[in-house]
Amino acid sequence: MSLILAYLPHLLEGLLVTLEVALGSFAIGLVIAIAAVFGAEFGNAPVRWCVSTYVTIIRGLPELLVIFLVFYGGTVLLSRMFGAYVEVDALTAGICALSFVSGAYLTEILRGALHTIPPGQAEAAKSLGLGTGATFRHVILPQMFSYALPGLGNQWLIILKESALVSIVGLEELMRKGVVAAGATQSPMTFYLIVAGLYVAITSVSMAIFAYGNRRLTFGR
Amino acid sequence: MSYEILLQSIPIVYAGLKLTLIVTLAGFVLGQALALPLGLALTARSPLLRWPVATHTFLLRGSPLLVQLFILYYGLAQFDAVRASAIWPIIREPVNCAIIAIGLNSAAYVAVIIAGGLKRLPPGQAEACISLGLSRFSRMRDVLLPQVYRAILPSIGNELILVLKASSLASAVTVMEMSGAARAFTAKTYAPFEVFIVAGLLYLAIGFLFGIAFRFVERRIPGVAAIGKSGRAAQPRPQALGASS
Amino acid sequence: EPLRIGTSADFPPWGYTDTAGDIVGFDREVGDEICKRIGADCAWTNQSFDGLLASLQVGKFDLVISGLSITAERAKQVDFSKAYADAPYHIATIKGGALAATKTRAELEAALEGKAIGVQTGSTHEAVANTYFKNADVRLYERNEQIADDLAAGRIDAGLLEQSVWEELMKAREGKLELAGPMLTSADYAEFGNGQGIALKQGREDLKARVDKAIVDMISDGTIGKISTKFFGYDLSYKG
Amino acid sequence: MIVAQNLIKSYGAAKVLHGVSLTVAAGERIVLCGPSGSGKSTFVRCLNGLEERQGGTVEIAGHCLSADCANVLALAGDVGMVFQQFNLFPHLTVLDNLTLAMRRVRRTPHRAAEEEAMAMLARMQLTEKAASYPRQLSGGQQQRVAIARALCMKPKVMLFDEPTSALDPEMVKEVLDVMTDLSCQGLTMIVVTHEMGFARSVADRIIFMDRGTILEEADPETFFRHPSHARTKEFLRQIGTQY
Amino acid sequence: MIVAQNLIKSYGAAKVLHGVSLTVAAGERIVLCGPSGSGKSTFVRCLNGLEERQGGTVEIAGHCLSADCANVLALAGDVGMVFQQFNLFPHLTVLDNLTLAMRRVRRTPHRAAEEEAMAMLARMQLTEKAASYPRQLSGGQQQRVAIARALCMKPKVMLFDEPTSALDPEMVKEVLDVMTDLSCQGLTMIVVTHEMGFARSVADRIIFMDRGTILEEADPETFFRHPSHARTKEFLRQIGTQY
Ligand SMILES: Nc1ncnc2c1ncn2[C@@H]1O[C@H](COP(=O)(O)OP(=O)(O)OP(=O)(O)O)[C@@H](O)[C@H]1O
Ligand SMILES: Nc1ncnc2c1ncn2[C@@H]1O[C@H](COP(=O)(O)OP(=O)(O)OP(=O)(O)O)[C@@H](O)[C@H]1O
Ligand SMILES: [Mg+2]
Ligand SMILES: [Mg+2]
Repeated sequence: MSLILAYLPHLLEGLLVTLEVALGSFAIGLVIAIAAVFGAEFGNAPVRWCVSTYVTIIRGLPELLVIFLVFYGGTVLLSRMFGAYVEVDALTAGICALSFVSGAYLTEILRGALHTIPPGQAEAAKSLGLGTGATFRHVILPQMFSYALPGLGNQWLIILKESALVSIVGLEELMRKGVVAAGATQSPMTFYLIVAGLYVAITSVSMAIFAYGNRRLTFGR
Repeated sequence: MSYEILLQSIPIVYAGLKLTLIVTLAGFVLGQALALPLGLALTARSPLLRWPVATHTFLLRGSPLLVQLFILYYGLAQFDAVRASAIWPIIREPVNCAIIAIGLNSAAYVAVIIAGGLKRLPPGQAEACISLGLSRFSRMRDVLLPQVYRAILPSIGNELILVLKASSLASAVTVMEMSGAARAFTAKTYAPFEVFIVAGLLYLAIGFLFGIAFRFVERRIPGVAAIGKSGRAAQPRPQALGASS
Repeated sequence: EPLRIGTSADFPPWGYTDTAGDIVGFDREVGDEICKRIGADCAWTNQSFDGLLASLQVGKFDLVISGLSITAERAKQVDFSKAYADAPYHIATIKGGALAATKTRAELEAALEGKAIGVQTGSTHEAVANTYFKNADVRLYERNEQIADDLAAGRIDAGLLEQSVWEELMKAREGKLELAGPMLTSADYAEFGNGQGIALKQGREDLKARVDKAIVDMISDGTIGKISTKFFGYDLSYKG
Repeated sequence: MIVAQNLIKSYGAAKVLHGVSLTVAAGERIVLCGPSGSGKSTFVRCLNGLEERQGGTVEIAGHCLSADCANVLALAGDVGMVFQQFNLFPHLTVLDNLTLAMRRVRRTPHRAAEEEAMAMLARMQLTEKAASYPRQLSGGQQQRVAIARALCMKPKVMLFDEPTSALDPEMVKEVLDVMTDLSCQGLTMIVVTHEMGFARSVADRIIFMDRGTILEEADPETFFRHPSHARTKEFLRQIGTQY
Repeated sequence: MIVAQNLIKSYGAAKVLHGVSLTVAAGERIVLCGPSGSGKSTFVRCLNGLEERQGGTVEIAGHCLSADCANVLALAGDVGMVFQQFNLFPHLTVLDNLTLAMRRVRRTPHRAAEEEAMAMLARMQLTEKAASYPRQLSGGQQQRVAIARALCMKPKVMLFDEPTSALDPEMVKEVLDVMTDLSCQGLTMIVVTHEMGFARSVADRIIFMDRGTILEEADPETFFRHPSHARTKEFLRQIGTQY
């Protein structure tokens, strides 16, 4: 029992890493997604093709494979380009790989939200003389996020759980800490249950935050 | 990257294909079967029915599938009572555990989708049923559920792909499906890239076939364009933001 | 420029983490001693096994020390140092089971025919089990305690693991398991490989030469034997 | 045929019906009008058990409706309802929309139900739309199907809640024609509508509601010529003669 | 102020406008009517560059619109448009709805824009709704905000596409009142509407469209008394005098 308690601080460290990875890749994924949505809706044919290929392939592969190929494939490419091994620390690497994955899913969510905005909104903006940029920034984007919020909340929970996979690039996040502690103490079930409990705890907190955001973003509904 | 290893890894991955398909399809079917009653319970009026199911779906959606799989497979087996019970012959087999864990997890997700679909149906549909005197059962079976299923068909198609990807976790309980076979191959040969690329392509191909199958089904089902649209069909207009600027 | 070493520290007593979170174990002490002898600073990284070799190949690590068994097939992808350890293996089974009575290799092989045997992914045991135990249902586990648990639960009939690992596992399971047949080594089954070595990216001859020399020295002066006794209770330094 | 007494309905703190009473004889045709939010829909929905109420009694087509509407299914189609949004079943063809309740509630055999439904469609001049899906029809056609669907159950009372207000101006006429037709056949009807021309020519009685009470109740002649309340006059001015 | 010549518009194979020409002088008030699907909306949307066209020229408020509408932003609010569905920006308050384009397009300073907008709201009797979100307003109020939003840009021409048809009967009046008010101030207007009372009292000219062409064009007196086409007569009968 005391041995189990001794490993709890490690789990909490792992929890922090999990949060860092999940938050980081959610944020970067969102940036990728906004750019991709813009490309998919306003870009020329090659850009649209690139976006749709990116989304299709990433969404069709098990995440572990994607992270593996993105990170190690990416490192090989980078190393070839610079002629020497390019050191990427594990946290950056994990966040990059997972951003790339979550970017694909977020693109689809944002695109779906974009399409629920009635076309009349853009037409009204146009008839007032607003340009494409101003229309996107002031009319489309805020509404897109308000529509997308439930989807974004879901995706956040998914990324939270998927961050467990980045242990393959050398990050000691919650799941990996749990496995290591299970190995060291010979009591796997205890640790798996604690790990599950911790995930559920973050899930509950984030759901509450999203519900709050949802209430704030309703514009007088 | 070596072509020799690439060729070598094709039969390895292919050997896992059958297990991948079994786990995926069985898990999917189990998930769908359980999702309907769970989804109905989620929209039930009685809190006695609603709360336990809401908690169940919350826990299953809130923790990683891998942990759930471990708890089902290794956790339950630690209890003598479980090993003496009637379910032991079932969960004794790793494949069954993988299918059950994935099915339960998928059911939780789909149940929430079904409940959402039911809530998004225009209330007028249920009211029309009441005013025609249709029983609760007939209302669900003949009117509400067909519309919900038609509306969530794309989500169900999505779910099949998600289950396909989730099946890659089955190797954690010794079920050597494609990705497990790929990892074992890597461990044996220390050549990580080739076999993962082969596995990736196979996953893409299967997902692509599933996608085609679902779009085929979708086109075969008539009626409902989008939930909540009654009256005159909305006039299609060009893209949300015109390409003119 | 420190030497970067990767290991998967979830594998006592080869590598695990102590309550302070530091990587400890047999591999760690062997690796540290090598570093000292070749005059290098070492930076250790704990990473899941699935990513170790890819990391080595893309250049993230200079060395991987994680109880890796040396085989000809693997040597096509990475270079191995000279072996530093040669771990003995053992079959275990449920206490009082039919297998428990077997004494010799031949008896063991006959008894295992068609049985369900658990081995670890990433080990060489799969090849051994497939080659010598006819029609056996060989199942791959990621972790050794999972094999012990399934053995105790009755899902499998036998497990093949390192001798040292069994002792811990059997203690934790309160006498539900016992060892079967003789201790097995690479002398019994060549598929076990030629002991455990350190993996390097191919072509790093210079580093390999320095590491090799350190290993040979450490075996001959008994350092490895001493570390081994500390962690395993017996000497498993490579003598081949 | 309908006896509603002292209906009270509130949403949380907001009281929507303040004790509304109404008696309708068999064969009577009532038009209900009033400003938006005055509680017309709520009243009609209380009558056929779509809305629970906080007080009052409802007896309709021979059934006593409990306040929590638990026994609403006992009406079993005796009270037909036509909604503003049609509420056709979008996944069923027109014919299936009509036969579903006949088969499931009345237990009419499949064949007989279809024959009856086809007869009803013929009456509505929709024979060639039998195999179409609702969204393939114009709004006016959809509303006629909705009326047909309710009529197939041979209701004793028909309730209409603004059946034409979701329609294009040109389609309004085809639906009003059908309703006029029904009124000539002696069906008991309550119609919520702003179509004053229809009210004038069809209604036996016009009822004006405002803020959850019945303000005025009169035959069309009196109602349009000599409305007694100022609010009614104001309403008629805004509705009838906008310019 | 508006010169449209020989406008041709098709969606794929379906031709929607078959060469429509119209000239509108400054200050003229035009009412456009016709059956559903006759191309009224499409025509109006071609005029302010929301819809590309396949042929014909459009000159409006001093701008020549190219056929692919590439230069639509040059109109920069000179042509105001009021839509049937209001199309207010739901995430902005009423005040921000009004000031957004003033600030971004006209580059009016924040303060000045708000003052102007408040003056406009006062004119529309919406002062106390400045901080509300569109969803918190009634339909009639929303439409008045939409009109105010367009007027804030000081347009030379206002286009209205069925501005009252999504409204409840009683709210129609408040919007029609505002529009009548505007027409008295000499603004050039094209109004698509079925409100014949409004047309009669406000329009300088009434234009009747059917199947993508202008069928009839006359002053209100002539239009209502002596329509020349049978189709117009039929339309007037169905719209005006349903009972
Ligand atoms: N679900 C609800 N929750 C709260 N208030 C409601 C609800 N439904 C209706 N109301 C309120 O009850 C009042 C009466 O509504 P009702 O729909 O019966 O009016 P109505 O006379 O039918 O109006 P309309 O002509 O617009 O259809 C309104 O003030 C409305 O805001
Ligand atoms: N995006 C589109 N694609 C194809 N056809 C269209 C599209 N938009 C409109 N149409 C067709 O163009 C024709 C004219 O439509 P329009 O909306 O201009 O008619 P309208 O006179 O405004 O009718 P309403 O009174 O119903 O608004 C109709 O037949 C319509 O079906
Ligand atoms: Mg109503
Ligand atoms: Mg139109």
